[in-house]
Amino acid sequence: MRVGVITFPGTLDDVDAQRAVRYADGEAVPLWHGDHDLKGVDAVIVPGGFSYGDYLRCGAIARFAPVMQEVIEAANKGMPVLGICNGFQILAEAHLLPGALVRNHKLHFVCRDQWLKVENNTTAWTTRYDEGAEILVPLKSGEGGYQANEDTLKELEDNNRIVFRYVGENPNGSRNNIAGITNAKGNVVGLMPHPEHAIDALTGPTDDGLGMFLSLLDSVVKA
Amino acid sequence: MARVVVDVMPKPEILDPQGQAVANALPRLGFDGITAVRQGKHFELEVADDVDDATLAKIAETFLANPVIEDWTVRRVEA
Amino acid sequence: MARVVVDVMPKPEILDPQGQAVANALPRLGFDGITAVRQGKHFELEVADDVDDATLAKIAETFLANPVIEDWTVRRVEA
Amino acid sequence: MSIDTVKNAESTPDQEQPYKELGLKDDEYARIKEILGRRPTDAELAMYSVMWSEHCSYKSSKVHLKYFGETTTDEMKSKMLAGIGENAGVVDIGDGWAVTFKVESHNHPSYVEPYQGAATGVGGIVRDILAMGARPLAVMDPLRFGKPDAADTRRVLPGIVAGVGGYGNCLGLPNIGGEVVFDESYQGNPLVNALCVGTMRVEDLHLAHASGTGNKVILYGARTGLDGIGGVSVLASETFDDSAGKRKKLPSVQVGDPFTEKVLIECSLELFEKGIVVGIQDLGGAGLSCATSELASAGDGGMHVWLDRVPLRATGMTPAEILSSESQERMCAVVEPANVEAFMEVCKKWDVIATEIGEVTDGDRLVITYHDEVVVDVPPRTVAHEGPVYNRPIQRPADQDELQANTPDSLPRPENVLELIKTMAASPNLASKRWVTQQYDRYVRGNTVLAQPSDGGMIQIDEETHRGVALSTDCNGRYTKLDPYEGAKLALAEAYRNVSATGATPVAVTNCLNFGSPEDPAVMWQFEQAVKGLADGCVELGIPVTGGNVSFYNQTGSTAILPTPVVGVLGVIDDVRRRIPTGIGAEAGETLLLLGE
Ligand SMILES: Nc1ncnc2c1ncn2[C@@H]1O[C@H](COP(=O)(O)OP(=O)(O)O)[C@@H](O)[C@H]1O
Repeated sequence: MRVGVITFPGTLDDVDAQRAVRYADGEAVPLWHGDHDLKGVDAVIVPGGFSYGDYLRCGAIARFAPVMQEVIEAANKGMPVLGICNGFQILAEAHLLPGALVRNHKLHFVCRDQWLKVENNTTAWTTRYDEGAEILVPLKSGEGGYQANEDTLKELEDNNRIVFRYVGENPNGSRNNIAGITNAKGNVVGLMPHPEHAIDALTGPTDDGLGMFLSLLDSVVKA
Repeated sequence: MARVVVDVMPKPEILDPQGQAVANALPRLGFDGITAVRQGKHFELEVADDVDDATLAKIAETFLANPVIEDWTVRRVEA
Repeated sequence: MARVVVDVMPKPEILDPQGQAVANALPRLGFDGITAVRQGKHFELEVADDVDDATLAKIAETFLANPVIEDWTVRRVEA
Repeated sequence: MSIDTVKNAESTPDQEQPYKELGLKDDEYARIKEILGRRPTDAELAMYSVMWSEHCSYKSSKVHLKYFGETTTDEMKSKMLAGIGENAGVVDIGDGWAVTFKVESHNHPSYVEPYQGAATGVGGIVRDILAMGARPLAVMDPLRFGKPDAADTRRVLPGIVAGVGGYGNCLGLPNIGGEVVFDESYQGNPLVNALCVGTMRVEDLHLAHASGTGNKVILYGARTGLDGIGGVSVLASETFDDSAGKRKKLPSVQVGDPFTEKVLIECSLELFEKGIVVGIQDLGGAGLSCATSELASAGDGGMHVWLDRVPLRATGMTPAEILSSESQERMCAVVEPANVEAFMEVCKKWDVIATEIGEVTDGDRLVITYHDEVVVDVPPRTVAHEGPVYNRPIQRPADQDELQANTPDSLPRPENVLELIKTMAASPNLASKRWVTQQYDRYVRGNTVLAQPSDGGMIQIDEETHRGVALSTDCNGRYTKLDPYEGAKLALAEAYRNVSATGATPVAVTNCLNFGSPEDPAVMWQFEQAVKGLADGCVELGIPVTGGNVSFYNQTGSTAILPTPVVGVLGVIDDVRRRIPTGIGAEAGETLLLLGE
């Protein structure tokens, strides 16, 4: 399994995402924002950080990078794509996922260990979890509040497109406690919390996040 | 050279935590009579004379604002 | 009720990383002819009629703007 | 715009200069004239005045700081690859890894503009670490505030915390610890100290010097603007004619751009990796004045700088302003001519502006020209390393005995211990610091083994061998006020204990000595005592001080802050999997042991 991990100027969690891929016995392939091809990878991770400083809006500048045009095309053809935190914001700006992420309702950056409920275990990235399972992974973001209009929210709810929900107090004002969503096909997933920081209890709160990368392995092998 | 101003505001139905924080703080600071505050972005662009209105509209819509959550206005001002 | 707009901008001599990032990105997106961009904040306030200009000036100076690094303007607009 | 050139200075020896406004004393100004054999140009005056300031020259502390060197034995030094005098100390931690760490203050700027002051404080210390050739790994932020409910604390605290987080989070440096302490004495003078730790392979250590005639001096990173030149603007009004407009006094505030710094870090690391840098220097306080004079002074030749080549952000900047600008996110490198092209290529990949601004010469002068006119011609050592040194008067305060005589014996005993515990738990200095620490990313890059709320932070350095380092910073200003000598020792002991408690072995010490005015003999006494205490404590524990920072003039009116020698201890652990997490009660039936007296 070859998984591309994109680095934009200002990307921070690319090394973590690459490590998570290796933990799942995959091969991590670094992709540069200026690349015009995806080097034959089976899936792509758009990792967290502050691409272009998160100036203007989080993800607004990164989504125009050459490599993103390739990602958009591949995603539309069904390639598994995961956006974590800033990566989720980039996928939303690129319209691969609906809605937008806005400033946390309490206006502070929040870094904490966050319980999530797995709502949908049929996406390319979540088959290893039981539906309804609760996992503990880090959340660290200043603009993680998920916003969308009523129609979009209804569409997400009705079609089981909410992948993760925050458990307990809503950390950032997200509508419907949404932590992560998927596209209609289930190959593109975006979430604000960081499963790649929870792959080893030595450096993370748990290893609960590893399941996402192992799920990918399953879906790539199956495909 | 022309000067162009683009104002970008959160859509009315979208939560605006920043504006709300301002509105809540004002009475505490002793300022009464401000019933609502919304906070957005204000851009000032120096623009070559051959950049037309359609291009400016496109820049605002595709880049400076996110139409999913924001409204925007574009206007040319005296330099 | 009156509507008041306060625009807050980084002072000219102060670095504006946000505006700079926008300016640098525009040519990459295929938009040429934008020679400079500065980014600030835009506030829209709903204000009771008995709030006078002096109060509005005070709100802008002491709260909405940071006079150490920002300039600001206050104007009443038609509702 | 008429520029004050060396030629002009020679022909107008009696022209009055605003050296006092720039903070120079009569005798210091006289010494500059003696060194140069003429009056300084505006640009030279700007350089000397910033470089001879307390902050840059350590003129009041030098005589005392020597004690650290005098007391460091060869055995203590055995693991030290670079020590006091370099940008940051470097320690050999085994397996071919070297670690560099340092703590610095950004107190006053954070009082003036809390967010940007704290943010640029983090940015500055990170560049210090980068300038050693190291990859910055983590940050910590020892903070001090006035009373929690005071209006000024409400103004500065949220901004400072957001600034530390805003900058550090965006750089991808986990925040692995720090301090939040409240005391009235810090009202109007909060302390913002920032620590950074970085790592490199031993062979990649880069020291700041410019040697090799013909080597190029390259300025790279952000453009140079009018930020932070505050004081020097008094010179501008003399050189600007009316048509250019007299420039009003500029705010001495710098705005940070963490994104540019992040790119600068990655770009620099790639340059180091390719081996195309001879010497490197970060631009911090005193900007180009500092970088050019320090590089030249530490090298074996002279240097020529073409100031008009410096990429500017503002129009009409004078040479003095360009030299003193404190614009952030800039570095200066010395590169062999054959490598310039490769250097430029790496910068281009990262979209970093890089400009050849100078050259190492075989002379012994630092010569700076501006559009072919010589505006600076000085012996660089006189600027960078041979500034004034003061042996300030020292006087143990008259009320010190009284202070010490007032012991806890005079306090009433608590009647209800449970109530007392509740009161203590709720007191701001003991309460949870989560409001602060949850604004900091402690996970980024996936090597954080321990962070808040652990006693010490721990970072894994090598994923294969699991070698890592642990760090803690501590200081109790109230102890130090009661007895600066013992108080400094206690700060050291606390940081040492906190590092030991993680399972690591302490190996080195850094410090940030925050004190009041050195012109107050009582403050100087506190300072001298604290340095002695810290140094003697280090000898007892057998670990060296590898670097540090002095911040004087922390006072409101004539009242000084509590003497606050913040001590940072670095420890090494050969396998982070054997760390000892904080906390008891993981399993029922655990035995609780109290060690010590
Ligand atoms: N400003 C800060 N930045 C980062 N971490 C902090 C800060 N202040 C406190 N901490 C962390 O919070 C934890 C608790 O701090 P504190 O209550 O001061 O503990 P202690 O009294 O045991 O030193 C420690 O891990 C400390 O490093």
